[in-house]
Amino acid sequence: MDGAEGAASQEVHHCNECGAHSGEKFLNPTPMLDELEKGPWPSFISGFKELAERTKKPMLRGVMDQLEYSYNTKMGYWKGGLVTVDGYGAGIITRYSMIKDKIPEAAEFHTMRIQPAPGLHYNTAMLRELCDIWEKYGSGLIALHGQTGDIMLQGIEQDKVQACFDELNQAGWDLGGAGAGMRTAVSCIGPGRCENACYDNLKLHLHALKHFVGVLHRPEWNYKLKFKFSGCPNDCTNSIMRSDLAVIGTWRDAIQVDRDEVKAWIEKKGVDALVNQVINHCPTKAISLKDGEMVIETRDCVRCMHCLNAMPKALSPGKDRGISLLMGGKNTLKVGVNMGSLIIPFMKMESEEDIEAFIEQIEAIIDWWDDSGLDHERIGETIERVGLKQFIEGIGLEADINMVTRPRDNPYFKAKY
Amino acid sequence: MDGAEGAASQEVHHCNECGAHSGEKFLNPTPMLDELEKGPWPSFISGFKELAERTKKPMLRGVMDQLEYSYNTKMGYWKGGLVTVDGYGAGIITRYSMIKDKIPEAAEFHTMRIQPAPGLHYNTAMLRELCDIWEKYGSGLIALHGQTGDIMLQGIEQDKVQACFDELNQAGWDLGGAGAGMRTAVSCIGPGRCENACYDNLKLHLHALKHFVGVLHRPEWNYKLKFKFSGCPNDCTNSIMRSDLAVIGTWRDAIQVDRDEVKAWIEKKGVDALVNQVINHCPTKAISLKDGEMVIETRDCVRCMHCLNAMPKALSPGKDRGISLLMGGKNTLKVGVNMGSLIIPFMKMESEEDIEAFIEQIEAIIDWWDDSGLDHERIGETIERVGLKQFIEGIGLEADINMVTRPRDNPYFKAKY
Amino acid sequence: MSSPEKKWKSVESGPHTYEEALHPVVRKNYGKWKYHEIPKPGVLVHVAESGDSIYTVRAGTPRQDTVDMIRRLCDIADKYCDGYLRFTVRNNVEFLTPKQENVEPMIRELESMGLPVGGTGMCVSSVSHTQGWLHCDIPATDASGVVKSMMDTLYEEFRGMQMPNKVRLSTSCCSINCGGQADIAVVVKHTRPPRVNHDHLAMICELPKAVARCPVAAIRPTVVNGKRSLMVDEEKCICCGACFGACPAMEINHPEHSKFAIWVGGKNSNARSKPSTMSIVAHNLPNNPPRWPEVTDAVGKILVAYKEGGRPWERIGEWINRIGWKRFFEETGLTFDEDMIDSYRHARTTFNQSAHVRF
Amino acid sequence: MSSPEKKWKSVESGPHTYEEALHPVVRKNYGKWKYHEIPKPGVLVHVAESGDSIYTVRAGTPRQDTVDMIRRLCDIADKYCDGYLRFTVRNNVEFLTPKQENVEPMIRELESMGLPVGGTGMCVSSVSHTQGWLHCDIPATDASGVVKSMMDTLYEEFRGMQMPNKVRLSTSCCSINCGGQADIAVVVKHTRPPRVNHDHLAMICELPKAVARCPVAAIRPTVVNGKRSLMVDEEKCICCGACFGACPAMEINHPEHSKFAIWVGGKNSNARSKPSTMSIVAHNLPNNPPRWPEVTDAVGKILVAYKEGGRPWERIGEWINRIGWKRFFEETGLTFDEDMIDSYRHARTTFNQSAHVRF
Ligand code: SRM
Ligand code: SRM
Ligand code: SRM
Ligand code: SRM
Ligand code: SF4
Ligand code: SF4
Ligand code: SF4
Ligand code: SF4
Ligand code: SF4
Ligand code: SF4
Ligand code: SF4
Ligand code: SF4
Repeated sequence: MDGAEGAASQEVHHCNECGAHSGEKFLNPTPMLDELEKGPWPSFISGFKELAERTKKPMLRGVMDQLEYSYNTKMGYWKGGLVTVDGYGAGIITRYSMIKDKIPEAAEFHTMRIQPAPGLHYNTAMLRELCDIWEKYGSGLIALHGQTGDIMLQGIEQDKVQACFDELNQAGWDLGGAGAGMRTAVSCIGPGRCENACYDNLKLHLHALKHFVGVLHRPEWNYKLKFKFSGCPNDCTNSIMRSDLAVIGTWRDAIQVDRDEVKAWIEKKGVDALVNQVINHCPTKAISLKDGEMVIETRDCVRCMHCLNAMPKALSPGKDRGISLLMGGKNTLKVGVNMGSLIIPFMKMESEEDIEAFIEQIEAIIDWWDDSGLDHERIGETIERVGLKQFIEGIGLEADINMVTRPRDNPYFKAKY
Repeated sequence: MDGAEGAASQEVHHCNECGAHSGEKFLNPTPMLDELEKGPWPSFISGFKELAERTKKPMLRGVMDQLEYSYNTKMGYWKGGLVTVDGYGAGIITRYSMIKDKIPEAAEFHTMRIQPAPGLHYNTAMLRELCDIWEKYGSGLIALHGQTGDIMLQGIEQDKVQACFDELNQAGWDLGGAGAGMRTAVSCIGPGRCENACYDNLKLHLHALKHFVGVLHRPEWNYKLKFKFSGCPNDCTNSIMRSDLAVIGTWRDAIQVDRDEVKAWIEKKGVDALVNQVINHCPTKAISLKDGEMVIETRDCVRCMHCLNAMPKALSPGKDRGISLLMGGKNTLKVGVNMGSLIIPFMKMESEEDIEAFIEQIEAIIDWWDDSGLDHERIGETIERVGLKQFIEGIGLEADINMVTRPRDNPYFKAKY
Repeated sequence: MSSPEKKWKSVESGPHTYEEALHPVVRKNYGKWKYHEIPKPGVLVHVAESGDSIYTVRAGTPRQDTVDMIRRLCDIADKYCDGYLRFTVRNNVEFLTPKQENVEPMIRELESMGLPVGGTGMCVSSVSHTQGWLHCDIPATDASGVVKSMMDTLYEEFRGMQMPNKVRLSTSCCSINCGGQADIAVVVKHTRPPRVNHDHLAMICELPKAVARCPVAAIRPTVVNGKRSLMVDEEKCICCGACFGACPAMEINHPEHSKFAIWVGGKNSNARSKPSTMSIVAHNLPNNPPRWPEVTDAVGKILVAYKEGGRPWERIGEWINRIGWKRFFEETGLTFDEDMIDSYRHARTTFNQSAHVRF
Repeated sequence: MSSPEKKWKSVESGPHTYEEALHPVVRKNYGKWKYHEIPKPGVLVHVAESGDSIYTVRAGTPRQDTVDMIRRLCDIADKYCDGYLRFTVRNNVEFLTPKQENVEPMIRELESMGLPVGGTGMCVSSVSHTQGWLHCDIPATDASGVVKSMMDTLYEEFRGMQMPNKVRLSTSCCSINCGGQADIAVVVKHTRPPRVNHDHLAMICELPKAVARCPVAAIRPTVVNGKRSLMVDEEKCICCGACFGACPAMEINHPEHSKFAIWVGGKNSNARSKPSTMSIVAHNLPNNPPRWPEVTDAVGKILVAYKEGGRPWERIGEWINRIGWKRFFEETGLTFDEDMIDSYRHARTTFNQSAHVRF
């Protein structure tokens, strides 16, 4: 950690003893952080300060002091640990301060990850109750939401964790994932508001995550496994990039075309716009201009969504809807970013049986990974290392040309002989 | 070699002793090969037979017998060896029969690789002289040309090689490459007939290959190194795929447009053809339709040649011409096919100094490869293993965005700190 | 861990259920939406097959919120939206109401609370970001602070819809990049191999784990002062920081040597072009709290060029693919350098294996 | 090697000089050509800035020629072309003359010799191919025979110009593929790991060379009958045949297990799209001399579909990129199988990392 001390331009003044004296500021000066109160965008620092001054929670003062110290020294000062609740092995991100001798008020600053409802929907009663419980036990800081989709209740001490959890759990909340297990999932708003939703992603999300709740709470795999559920290929949850199991709505038949609305669109925006903004953007030249109108060649369409996005009133997904499963998305660590790739081109997702078949498929996938994966190896890395062919054989799928952008360009394989 | 014997459907009849009896066929029956005399395409078998029957060279009969035997057993029966000429270490591909006990007439069947003139130009005097010398010492079989560009004189015995070479050499011919050294090069017809030629590739070919003639004859590198010289990016020598050093003509300024010829083209073929066959095929949308005519945005043009190919009378390369150097092309062995990649975006290639500068650059490249390469590692493999950045630093080039299709998508490098 | 006085037996329920969190009009038209329009920035209207409409007002939040802030959002939802609200995957809050007449008053109230209404359509939406010094155990910077600084300069881009297409930003406090691929991403880039804290390591490290974590096998066991420890082959090390995640004694963070890189062209949707990873276009930017002006400046340059040159629907990466990287660097004033040439596992696939060249 | 009676000291001259091999009209207009036209299949006319024209008549050859054949070509060149001729990079012979009136008689004479005139413009030109059983030391088949069989069926495609764009074919007798990437390539594909001929190996092999040659480290030293030898890990082996090139005792060729694969979409020009490598679309075709009907048949199917579906200027790979691989397999009747999924070094870059899907 050399360099850090040298880079510190000033030492923070600490007032460890002082409580909340009326009229006086509760917080210590944080001149660096105060710079982040300037400018029009809502300031998290102002929010923190408001909360601290109102609640006078010493942890908040400590956290502000430590953050100010980090801004000065350009180094972080949290280290991990292991805090859980009864019967669970994950869900709390444990943080102890490395400089608690300097700033004892922030000695502990654990985060409780809570799974929200699919689609991030709330009613105010739910949310107010959550806030109340959280203010009772924790710091009152909440991140809505973490990148994986959790409600992050940030700042609680170990001895309050169990009670806080019990109260939250009674109110219908459960912990989210962490460690080498199933993780919290995210869904786009889907059928809750969006005309593009090709399956009920909120429902599938709820079913799947309930099914895997055990390994979410008690991680036992090689590494984490994330689901994300997007209603259509616009992929508003970034599932392809951010999840091991990306479940994306799609359709098999022709795009539904409302001829009158197409005409209305062209009348309003002109043929040039049709050509430049719709036809020319189709990735597979599936759309052509015919007598001043558009014609879509269904077998050339790859369901990219663009034309539907550009003409939402006129075009909608086909009627034979379902999902595609993509696998292996993850960000940068070790192997570089890996976008998920198409494994199951299509599955129906309408009945309870469809959902069951889906979950069985996922179980088979996880079994394979459990057998074939290495420690700290995401499933996409395992597939790449072991081979896509071996993977699909392992889980009993047929090869489909949709899985790849092209057949191989080298002869380096051993076929059956 | 198991299986071969079993697969043999018939044994060839051998007539080792018989010479050329008039009226009788000189050759043994070759029923399999005879099948290749059927059909309209010119038959190499008919050619071989004609030559054998005329010259009565036993080697030809042996080779036909051995080939017939291969057709029956589906196995090859040549093995390598080492035959050279005085002072040379390469240029003869040595072949001894593995079944000379069965077919002794083809015990030896070496190939002499001969470098033709750049552009594969001949006058009949040169060619007839070549044929005469070859018939005198060798089998009379000639392949025009080998894939690397050699005249391949196929079928000579070791004890005739030196004399044959001496006579060829007196007539102006020299051996081509083989082994771990410089190889014979190929040039397209270039300025000899083609309106697209952006530099004098025949001249550069001659200069460069003369310069490296020592290491062509006495290989001493890690592996082979091939030049190919194409006059323009149409790359009629397939240099990008087939050569370590692909020298391709290009230009820096605007495409030359003959407005009248453009108009004539459009009048003849129509605006639809202009759009569908020219504008829509431009890879970078550099061409747009304006008032029924075409306009090229020079800075968007990547010199792909397509529009020039489609309208040869109307468009020609710009006037500021030179070469691009691409490196690392090779076919499939070990690492899979590697297309050459752009290393030097542009060099002038007009004066003697330009040629010298080019050769110096190539020397520097070879020096780097000599230091950095492994045994049996083509230069493209070395660049991939060591790193493109390390390579361009090693030979003293500046990084240029033209060298890559995109900047890296991972942060895994150590910058200076 | 189990406490004797515990009365409640945990219900492992997983995600919260959603039905009761949906506005009745949403429940009624669930899965039966016909189309949407964006009447103005920050406002969506979705029309159902039944003819019902639902209006959405979207506003930015700091993401690192407090119970006070959340309660204020609840107040708005109670007042205008029958008690329903939701959040987007980019930390924006959304208020859904069937009552068109509630839209304008709600906008006024949100803006007066300091929450910008916008983030819809062809705009710069909120930044997806990470924990940084506030909470993570391996960060080299503070994500929230960088985001706040950046969004101050992009405030009007959030509130308008003036871009060629959506612009997604992300910010991450280490190379792991929990923030994700985005049109423009600001990500910490380590420039110096980790220094091994041998004393610390002896106490805490599972040695084989740290060794195994290194993607380039740069870590070797060694002995220092008689204790088993690790050493880093600095020639091999690619400064990825993976070992630091496995063992805090592999100290990769440094106030000066942990820099910022700017990345562009990440795209996750399948619209038009396939999803694509982002490319590095600037690095060695200083980690300069509290306002990181160098970072904000570079991001600004890219957005100005894109706004000017992009065609409708072209995302940043698609715009660059059309105009070419050469022009991208010219028009943004950024500089391509040799470190930006890929050298990692699939580097060969990024070489320009053609004579296509731009001058 | 040096012989006492040697009188001639070699001149290491390298390539033959070319000036004396150029027709005087070519020499005069060298580098000053203006444009070309293709008046009919097999005939080109190039017009120089000076106004001069030169006519080219192109004809197919067997490539594996003889002095007799070459002398006949010289006769034609003497008769019609002032004694000049050349060969193309695809083994076609070209006769250049400024005299338009020589064109038709020359065509008649060539065709009557059995040499097809064609190979220009949007046609199937001659096959670039390799040595095979005729001369190479590692072949699993005979390239010239496959080529002859194939071109018999494509004769009229050589003599016409009916294709969407140029079609380049190649044929190779082992996976090394000296024949090169092409629109359609016919290449031997080994399917079984090499059997080690231990007796032979003990005599001839430089062991470390063979071990080093294997790209997947499947070869290990061993001892057989008391002699040092090599063994192949058949699980690892990818049947590339590289070891066989280093050591003839690594017997990979087999009359039944060395099969043919068909490849499509190789493109070497930079016109429009960048150069691209080819993709495998059929394998396990038998090595079936003397006429290889299965190979010829597969090639024919591809050409029929392309001729029917390609748009002007689309090369085979560009045509497939437009219609998609799914339709390619449908329209040619070939079958995609799991072995065609890349598993080699950059396999990941061929995965469909998108939701783009065709049904
Ligand atoms: C909190 C959160 C960032 C945020 O502010 O939102 C976060 C924070 C951490 N991430 Fe992350 N990641 C978070 C979402 C992500 C995402 C995005 C997503 O899930 O959609 C990714 C990229 C997608 C992916 O899964 O690859 C992500 C990729 C990683 C990785 C690299 C994984 C990889 O294989 O590439 C690690 C490293 C690891 O697991 O060892 C990591 C590790 C971490 C750790 C646990 C660092 C560590 O090893 O101690 C961070 C804990 C911070 C803290 O103190 O809370 N985090 N992390 C996000 C989780 C909140 C939530 O539960 O909702
Ligand atoms: C004769 C020829 C095929 C033909 O019929 O035309 C040929 C024949 C052989 N090639 Fe080749 N290659 C021939 C052009 C090529 C080409 C094409 C080119 O040069 O444009 C290539 C692909 C481009 C490239 O260089 O990669 C080619 C890639 C190889 C390779 C694989 C190199 C690689 O790194 O991928 C080998 C294997 C090796 O060198 O160990 C090889 C090895 C061989 C050997 C020497 C096999 C061996 O190791 O004994 C063959 C000798 C055959 C013989 O008996 O004459 N040949 N070889 C071509 C040379 C004729 C000439 O000199 O003109
Ligand atoms: C609310 C939200 C989903 C959610 O459940 O939270 C959402 C909602 C909608 N998205 Fe999205 N998208 C949302 C995140 C995303 C993301 C993920 C992200 O932002 O991190 C993506 C992928 C981004 C990427 O590619 O990197 C995304 C890619 C799209 C696209 C494709 C854009 C493109 O051309 O590439 C569309 C189509 C469009 O814009 O018409 C789209 C369209 C839509 C529509 C129009 C769908 C509809 O008919 O209702 C919704 C309103 C869009 C708007 O705000 O302009 N949505 N959308 C997310 C709002 C984020 C925010 O607050 O800014
Ligand atoms: C004679 C020859 C060069 C030589 O010195 O030998 C040659 C000559 C010409 N080529 Fe070529 N090309 C020749 C091999 C090639 C090759 C290499 C090959 O065939 O192995 C290529 C790359 C093939 C590839 O991409 O795999 C090649 C790609 C082109 C192209 C680009 C085609 C495309 O659209 O991709 C053009 C442009 C065109 O066709 O107008 C072209 C154009 C031409 C022109 C029109 C150039 C000119 O203006 O004179 C010449 C007559 C073409 C014709 O026959 O239709 N030439 N041309 C070669 C004749 C081969 C043959 O006998 O069939
Ligand atoms: S992913 Fe599709 S269904 Fe889901 S919100 Fe986005 S556009 Fe709608
Ligand atoms: S959804 Fe995409 S691929 Fe399909 S027709 Fe529309 S733009 Fe083309
Ligand atoms: S490469 Fe270019 S210059 Fe050479 S023959 Fe082909 S088209 Fe002409
Ligand atoms: S040469 Fe190619 S890139 Fe340039 S304008 Fe013509 S078609 Fe476009
Ligand atoms: S990006 Fe790195 S430092 Fe930031 S939260 Fe994620 S793991 Fe922690
Ligand atoms: S920073 Fe990365 S490359 Fe360097 S030693 Fe650590 S794990 Fe290995
Ligand atoms: S392809 Fe293989 S077998 Fe055929 S000539 Fe080349 S090296 Fe020999
Ligand atoms: S065939 Fe290739 S992979 Fe198999 S042992 Fe030989 S060199 Fe190795």
